[in-house]
Amino acid sequence: MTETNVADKPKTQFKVKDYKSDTKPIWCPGCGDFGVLASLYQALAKLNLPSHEVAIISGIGCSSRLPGYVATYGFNAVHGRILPIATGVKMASPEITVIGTGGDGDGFSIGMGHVPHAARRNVDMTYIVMDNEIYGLTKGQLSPTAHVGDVTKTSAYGSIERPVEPVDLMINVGASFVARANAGDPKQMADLIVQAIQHKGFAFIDALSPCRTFRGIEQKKFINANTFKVEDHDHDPSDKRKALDIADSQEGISTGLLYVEERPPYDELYKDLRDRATQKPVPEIQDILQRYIP
Amino acid sequence: MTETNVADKPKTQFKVKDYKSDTKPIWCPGCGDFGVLASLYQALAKLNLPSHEVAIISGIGCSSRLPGYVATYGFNAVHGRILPIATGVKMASPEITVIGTGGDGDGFSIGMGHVPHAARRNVDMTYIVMDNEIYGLTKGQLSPTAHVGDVTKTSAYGSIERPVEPVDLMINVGASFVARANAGDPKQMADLIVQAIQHKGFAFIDALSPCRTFRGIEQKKFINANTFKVEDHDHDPSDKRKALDIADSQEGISTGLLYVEERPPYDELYKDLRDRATQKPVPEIQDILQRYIP
Amino acid sequence: MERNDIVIGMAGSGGDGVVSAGEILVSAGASEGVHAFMLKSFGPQIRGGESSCRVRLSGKQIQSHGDQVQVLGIFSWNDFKQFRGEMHLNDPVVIVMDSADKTSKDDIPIDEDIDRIIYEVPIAQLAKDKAGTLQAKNMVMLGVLSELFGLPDEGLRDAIRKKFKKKDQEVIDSNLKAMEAGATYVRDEIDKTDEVKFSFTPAEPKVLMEGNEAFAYGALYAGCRFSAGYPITPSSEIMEWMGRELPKYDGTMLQSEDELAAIGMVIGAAFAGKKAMTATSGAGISLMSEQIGLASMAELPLVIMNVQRTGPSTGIPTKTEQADLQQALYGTHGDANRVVIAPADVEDCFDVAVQAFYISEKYQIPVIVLSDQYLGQRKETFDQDALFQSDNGFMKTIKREVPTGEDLEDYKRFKFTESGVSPMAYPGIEKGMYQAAGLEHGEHGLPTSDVDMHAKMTEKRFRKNKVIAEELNFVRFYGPEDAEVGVIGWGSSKGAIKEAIQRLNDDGYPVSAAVPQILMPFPQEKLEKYLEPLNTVYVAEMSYSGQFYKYLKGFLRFGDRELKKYARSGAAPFDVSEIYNTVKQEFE
Amino acid sequence: MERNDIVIGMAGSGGDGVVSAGEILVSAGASEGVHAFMLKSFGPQIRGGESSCRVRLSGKQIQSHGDQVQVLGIFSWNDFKQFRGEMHLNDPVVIVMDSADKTSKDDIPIDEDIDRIIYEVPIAQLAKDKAGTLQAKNMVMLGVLSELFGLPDEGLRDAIRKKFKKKDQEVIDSNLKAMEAGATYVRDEIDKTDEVKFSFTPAEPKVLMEGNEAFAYGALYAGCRFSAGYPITPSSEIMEWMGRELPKYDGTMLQSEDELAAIGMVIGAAFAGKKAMTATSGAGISLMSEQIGLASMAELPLVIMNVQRTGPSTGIPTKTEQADLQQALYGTHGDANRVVIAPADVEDCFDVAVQAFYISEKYQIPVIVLSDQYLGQRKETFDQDALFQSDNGFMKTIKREVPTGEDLEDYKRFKFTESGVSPMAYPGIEKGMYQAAGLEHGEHGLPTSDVDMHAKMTEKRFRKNKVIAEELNFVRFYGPEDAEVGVIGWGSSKGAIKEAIQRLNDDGYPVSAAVPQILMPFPQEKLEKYLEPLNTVYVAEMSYSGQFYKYLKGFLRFGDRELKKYARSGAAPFDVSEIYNTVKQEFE
Ligand SMILES: Cc1ncc(C[n+]2csc(CCOP(=O)(O)OP(=O)(O)O)c2C)c(N)n1
Ligand SMILES: Cc1ncc(C[n+]2csc(CCOP(=O)(O)OP(=O)(O)O)c2C)c(N)n1
Ligand code: SF4
Ligand code: SF4
Ligand SMILES: [Mg+2]
Ligand SMILES: [Mg+2]
Repeated sequence: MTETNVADKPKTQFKVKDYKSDTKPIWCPGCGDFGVLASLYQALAKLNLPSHEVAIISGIGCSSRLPGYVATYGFNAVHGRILPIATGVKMASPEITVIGTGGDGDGFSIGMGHVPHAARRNVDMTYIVMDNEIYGLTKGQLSPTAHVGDVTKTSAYGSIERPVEPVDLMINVGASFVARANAGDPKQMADLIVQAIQHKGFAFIDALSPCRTFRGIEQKKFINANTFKVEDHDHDPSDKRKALDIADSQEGISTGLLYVEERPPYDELYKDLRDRATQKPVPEIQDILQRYIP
Repeated sequence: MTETNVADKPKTQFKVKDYKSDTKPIWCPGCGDFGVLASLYQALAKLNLPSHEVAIISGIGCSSRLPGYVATYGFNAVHGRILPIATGVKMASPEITVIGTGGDGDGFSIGMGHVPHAARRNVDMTYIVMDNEIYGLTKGQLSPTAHVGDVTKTSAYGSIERPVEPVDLMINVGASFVARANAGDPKQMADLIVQAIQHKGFAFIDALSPCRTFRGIEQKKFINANTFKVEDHDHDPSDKRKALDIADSQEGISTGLLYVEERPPYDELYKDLRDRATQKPVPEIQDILQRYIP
Repeated sequence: MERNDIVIGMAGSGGDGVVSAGEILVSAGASEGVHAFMLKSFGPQIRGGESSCRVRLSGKQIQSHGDQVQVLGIFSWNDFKQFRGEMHLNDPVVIVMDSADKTSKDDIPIDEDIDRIIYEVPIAQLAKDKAGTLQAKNMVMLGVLSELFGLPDEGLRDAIRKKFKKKDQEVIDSNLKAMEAGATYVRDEIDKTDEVKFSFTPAEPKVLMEGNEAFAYGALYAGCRFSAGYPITPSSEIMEWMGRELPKYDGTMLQSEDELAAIGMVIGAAFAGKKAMTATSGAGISLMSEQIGLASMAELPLVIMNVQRTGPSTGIPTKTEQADLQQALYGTHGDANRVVIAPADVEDCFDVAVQAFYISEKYQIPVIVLSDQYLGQRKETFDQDALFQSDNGFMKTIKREVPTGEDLEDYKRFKFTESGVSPMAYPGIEKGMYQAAGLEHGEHGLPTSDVDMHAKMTEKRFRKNKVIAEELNFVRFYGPEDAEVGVIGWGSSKGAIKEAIQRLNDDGYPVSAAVPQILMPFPQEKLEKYLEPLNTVYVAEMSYSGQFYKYLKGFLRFGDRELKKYARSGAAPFDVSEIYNTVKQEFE
Repeated sequence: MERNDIVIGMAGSGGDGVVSAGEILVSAGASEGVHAFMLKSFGPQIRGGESSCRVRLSGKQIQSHGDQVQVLGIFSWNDFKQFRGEMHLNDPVVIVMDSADKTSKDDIPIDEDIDRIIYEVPIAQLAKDKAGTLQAKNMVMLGVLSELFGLPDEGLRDAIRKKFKKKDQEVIDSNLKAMEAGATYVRDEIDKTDEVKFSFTPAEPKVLMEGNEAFAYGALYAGCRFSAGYPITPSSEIMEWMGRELPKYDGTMLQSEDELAAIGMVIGAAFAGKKAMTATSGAGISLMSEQIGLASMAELPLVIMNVQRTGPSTGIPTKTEQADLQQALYGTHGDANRVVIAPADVEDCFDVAVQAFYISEKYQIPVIVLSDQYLGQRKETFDQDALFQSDNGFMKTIKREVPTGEDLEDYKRFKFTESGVSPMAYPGIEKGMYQAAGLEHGEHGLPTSDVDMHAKMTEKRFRKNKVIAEELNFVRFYGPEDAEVGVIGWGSSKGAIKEAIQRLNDDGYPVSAAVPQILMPFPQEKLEKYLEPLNTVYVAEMSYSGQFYKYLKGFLRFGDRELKKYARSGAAPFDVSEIYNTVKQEFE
């Protein structure tokens, strides 16, 4: 950000309301996404990030409407392309805090092709997937995180597909921060978002965000009844094997910070690359022409 | 296959030459893909599969030229779409033996979005990736399996990206048969292809297939010097954790059958689904109209 | 004034059951043999937000949602606001509103110039009192409307019974009671001052369908047994229908991970010998464009349905437009031949499905079907015997030609033939082995980079167009043969155009219209003949940039006659009067 | 016969170093101030297969690879076969061949009708004897050609020295020796019976570049600091160039996982305020089409280079064609506005890059640049001072307009303005926060499904075209103003068209040509004015279906004049004589 003078100003203390846009969410009453939104406001306020230095990138889905409700820069883009677009923003302007928010379909069905790449590159961003195990916006079709047997509009006779496990996947493909949180527990969620944003590298949060309309109240109840916090289990998030174990725990759905690894993010690696590129003297752009005169 | 009478014929014993097409490979002298092709001929002959009951689907790349050299049905499709096309063939005609063959770029860069889905669905096919850690056909750009520091046409200052680990990835996303083999060891390769084809479900083979032209003779030497066979290590391929351990072994590159799991393939699950759908009496197609007359 | 054609609009919030009421109304009409038509529209809210519907009932054949709304049923004026832009009101308009809405007369959000006759009814109150639940508000409304305007009340009661047939008798009864309460209220309390009165003669029940259902049904009928898709509004109903029905008929519907995979799976199935299809919209069709080129190059038969929505990009997913035409005609790199065909009404969606599979199988070419939200998600009636006999008498189903004994001696998958079509083998056929490819290839299918072979193969692939155009060139014509002014439109605009022409002819204007069903290859001869008597031609379409207009100009010889563009962006379908007024200007 | 224009073809297998020889030849020409041009072509083999090159050297400005090959350097007739279709030979043709090739005179694979003068030289033998390695065969060939036809031999020696400058002196010496051996052989053993003799006047060295390099360089010059791409022939050189250069100038080149990600990253960077681009071809551009629509809807400035190859689908990746025009104009769903601009020669690739960034930044619109393999991968010379002053005097670079104090009080990202352009903020600018979207939106950027707003926003997005067309409407015109017959072409066909017109004019035919640089918005006025004197107009293009022809017919008023199509599939670029002969027919 050479054009704007971001850093020079004295910081004011921002409040939750400073991050609220004037737009009213279109979500159904009882939707888990409200919880995620509330937590995000909290986290931004806690980190005291100036709104104009934050960009939230989303795809398409109920969940992907989120950027419209936050008074930062936002980009409600197309279905499945959160990660490339976010990578573009971050690599173009490393000073900006980049957050991706979207659904399970957006991220793990149509967007799957980008997941391992953003993760292994360790793009410095926070990626929050509001996982409701259904396609909300299109009104109730099978999602990649839905379970075998689930009857939806496109699985009239029950799903026959083993679900994607977001947390396992992310740990395996190289995300350097992996957490899971219950949208119904705003404190935990906000804490994790804070940590994720502070983390230098690709931070993923699997936000268990029930869909009241197409999964009924049962989904929410199930989540509340079956989640436990890894903090209570003395979990060491720097141990990958343990992270995978607790991710798949038979005792229930683990929440909290499951895995974290310190590793230089993509933009820093790219800075080093530029240093290597400029070790030899760099000609004026106009003089590159000389190379083509034999 | 209701239209053709595949099964009724007395079987003849096919030989390697029965699987060779008249086309001469365009590969460079010394290319590892020759080894994979030779092993595939061997495997088909060993399994005595009638050529017209085999379909080989490929993408785009040096390696993806393979179907043209085999006298079965072949489809040299577009870059990155082996898995959806193969899924379509298999689900349309479960009697056909479906094999996918392509490169590391085809499979794990542009084709990545399909990998976890074909794997978790357990599509009954064999997928052989000729992994040379480079883009051969386009003449030497960075591949997703290349290593940090690798200098290629598109990484002039050395790659800064942690590579995709094909075997790890496949085990994690749900492939039910995962093997690695050295293209320079045609016996091992042929054996594994035989097992992969026999396996009911999604079988993946990471074929270490050096690119003489853009990786030099060193790559081949490195592979030959650093691979070991899991058979020699008393490996139990049904144990997922052990499979992951040996996949990442510090002692070198493990080859052989690393992981296998028995699980019904997609087409069989779909047959069950059809049974469920036809539990109630099914009307003549013309009579569906009645449903729309109030 | 008795009339046998009525348009009723309703608006409320999700809980008001506006759309259910509309559905019951068209279902009632259909069951009494009345022609019925229904459009629904929603606000941005996922659930529980504003919703509206427009229902048209008519004693005569209808072609569109009609025109101005004559009767408006309002639960809440605030909710109505959202739909103001799309609901054009008749002057005068008759309004039935819940007296619970306290909006002052002056603040009613309708055009000041429009006269209004308002009946206030305590709808919520009646629902609570008589049915014990506010959920029955829509039933009260139906009772009021039925009694006030002479709607098919026996049909209504039937429709209500059917709607709740899986519920307890209690539920049925309380809904019927609510409806009755509405009717009673009218009889007892209302002094009818308007002149709207619907009259109809009961007849054999009609079929009531949505375009998406008709298309899916047509595909099944045509022999399609493989479908893959990825959900997208407003096409998802097709894959949902397929997912329920195909498995019953030994078929397969797969939900793929994205549209790249959907078209890939369909390509695989087509290569494997199955009649295969996918349905999508908007972003989905753009994502498929690479592989549409592959199907074109590999000469694979497959059908791609695009239920167009308002674009570009995500646009307005729930609304209609006709701006994907160029994408359908040209939306991939290279000279990639394909067929484009557009249904014109709900019943036609069935016909076109059958034809699309016929063309694709016979000519081994991808066929793109261009429907739209207006066609795919509306409910429309047609006669029971209309479905299996298409407008143009075309209802053939075939399966592709496979190579025979002799062909198989030295099988050339892409053999040069006069028609451009070469017999096609698939896995399982002995001696039929070949390599399909997206690469340019010779007759055997092997890759080539030879300049001359590329020229010959390109010519082969395009040669099919001539033969297709001879066999399929259906155009709908309306109006007199010696008309002076003509209108050319396509797809779902047919309804408004046809009705406008009828109205113009009734009013004595010598106007005609042509609506081609197949757009590529274009029925050029027929259209050029059609142009002959005309002085002025309008091209009418819901595309701001005039995609159809530009397309026609590319090859139709318009000569000296004046060519005019009636092209506007979509989101709302054409009203009859829009076309009527535009064309009428010619005579002023 | 002395001539200052010579076309030399060479063919052999990979090991023969045919392409290196060609490169040395053009480099030698350029260094002596001769105009030079080189095309290369390969067989299907990844490495070591057949290869060929065509080199043209000329004392006067040249515009194309020329026409028939006058001199053929053959290492192996068998390898030559592959290129027969694309190498059109002069009659008579002068052949220098390795006497080691024992093909009998009767079996030489060239057209019987063509007279030939053959010099057999023991090329392999000389290389082995004099340089000690068969690898020097190409140097022997260069020596032979140089001596026989009077090529710039000092330049050749220089070029050889440069080529091997990183190797040992020994290598340089042995190559020079091999060249000398070829020349000596000619002097000692050959009795020159042909009349081909190249004559030139040494001048200031020229710049020698490929189109892909020129474009990448132009983008850097224009201020582009972000580029993402996925390798694809024949565009990869652009991302490779960017990957080497951008990091030196504080820029970023990312290799993405696929083209969906490439355009996504570029969209992200553009949203973040950077000048950003991607380059692709064939399948890649089709995969990008969805997000090109997003850029159009969100009014994002970005540049997309499509180096066209032979299609459809994978087609022939290493060859040229002009059949992605419609894809560029229309290849996404919905009415998605964009700009399309096509460079006409290597130097123009630089200019067009600068203009593309200018337009995209100023008008906040995706700009598609249509180059092709013929342009992108050929080597061509131009004067040293030509690069930074474009043909149309346009070499401005700007950065997008950002909102100022007042705008930011209630910042409306998509504010309605006269030009359609609204000041654009990006992350980091205080108070500039807004939401970009692919959804239809209001002035603030918030989603809407309002029919009227959609109409207004569509109109806004298209309004830009008028302003763009006023500012940028460059057309290259050739030939006399009162010509009777005209030719309209675009992009890389310029060279052959221009030379054909010159030749026709020289021969007394009143013919002219127009080659528009910007294709959308189209310089309509200029073209209509151009048409005025013409009786007959040819539209010349390398697209079987005549994409440009159809496009022009869509809006140009051709009136009564005869409109003819010279449209053929690609893979080989136009020869000058092809255009010449076609147009000449008009006068017969
Ligand atoms: C390319 C493309 N395909 C399909 C769609 C339609 N679509 C919109 S949202 C969505 C999925 C919604 O599910 P999810 O991502 O889980 O988000 P949720 O609504 O559940 O929050 C789909 C398929 C689209 N917009 N673009
Ligand atoms: C959509 C698309 N993008 C890019 C290409 C260009 N391309 C052809 S092959 C290839 C990669 C080759 O690498 P890999 O898959 O590893 O195969 P290899 O040649 O190494 O066997 C690329 C990028 C293409 N054909 N299609
Ligand atoms: S449909 Fe489900 S996910 Fe969407 S807003 Fe409603 S409750 Fe939330
Ligand atoms: S370039 Fe590499 S991968 Fe391709 S054929 Fe040659 S050696 Fe094999
Ligand atoms: Mg979801
Ligand atoms: Mg590779």
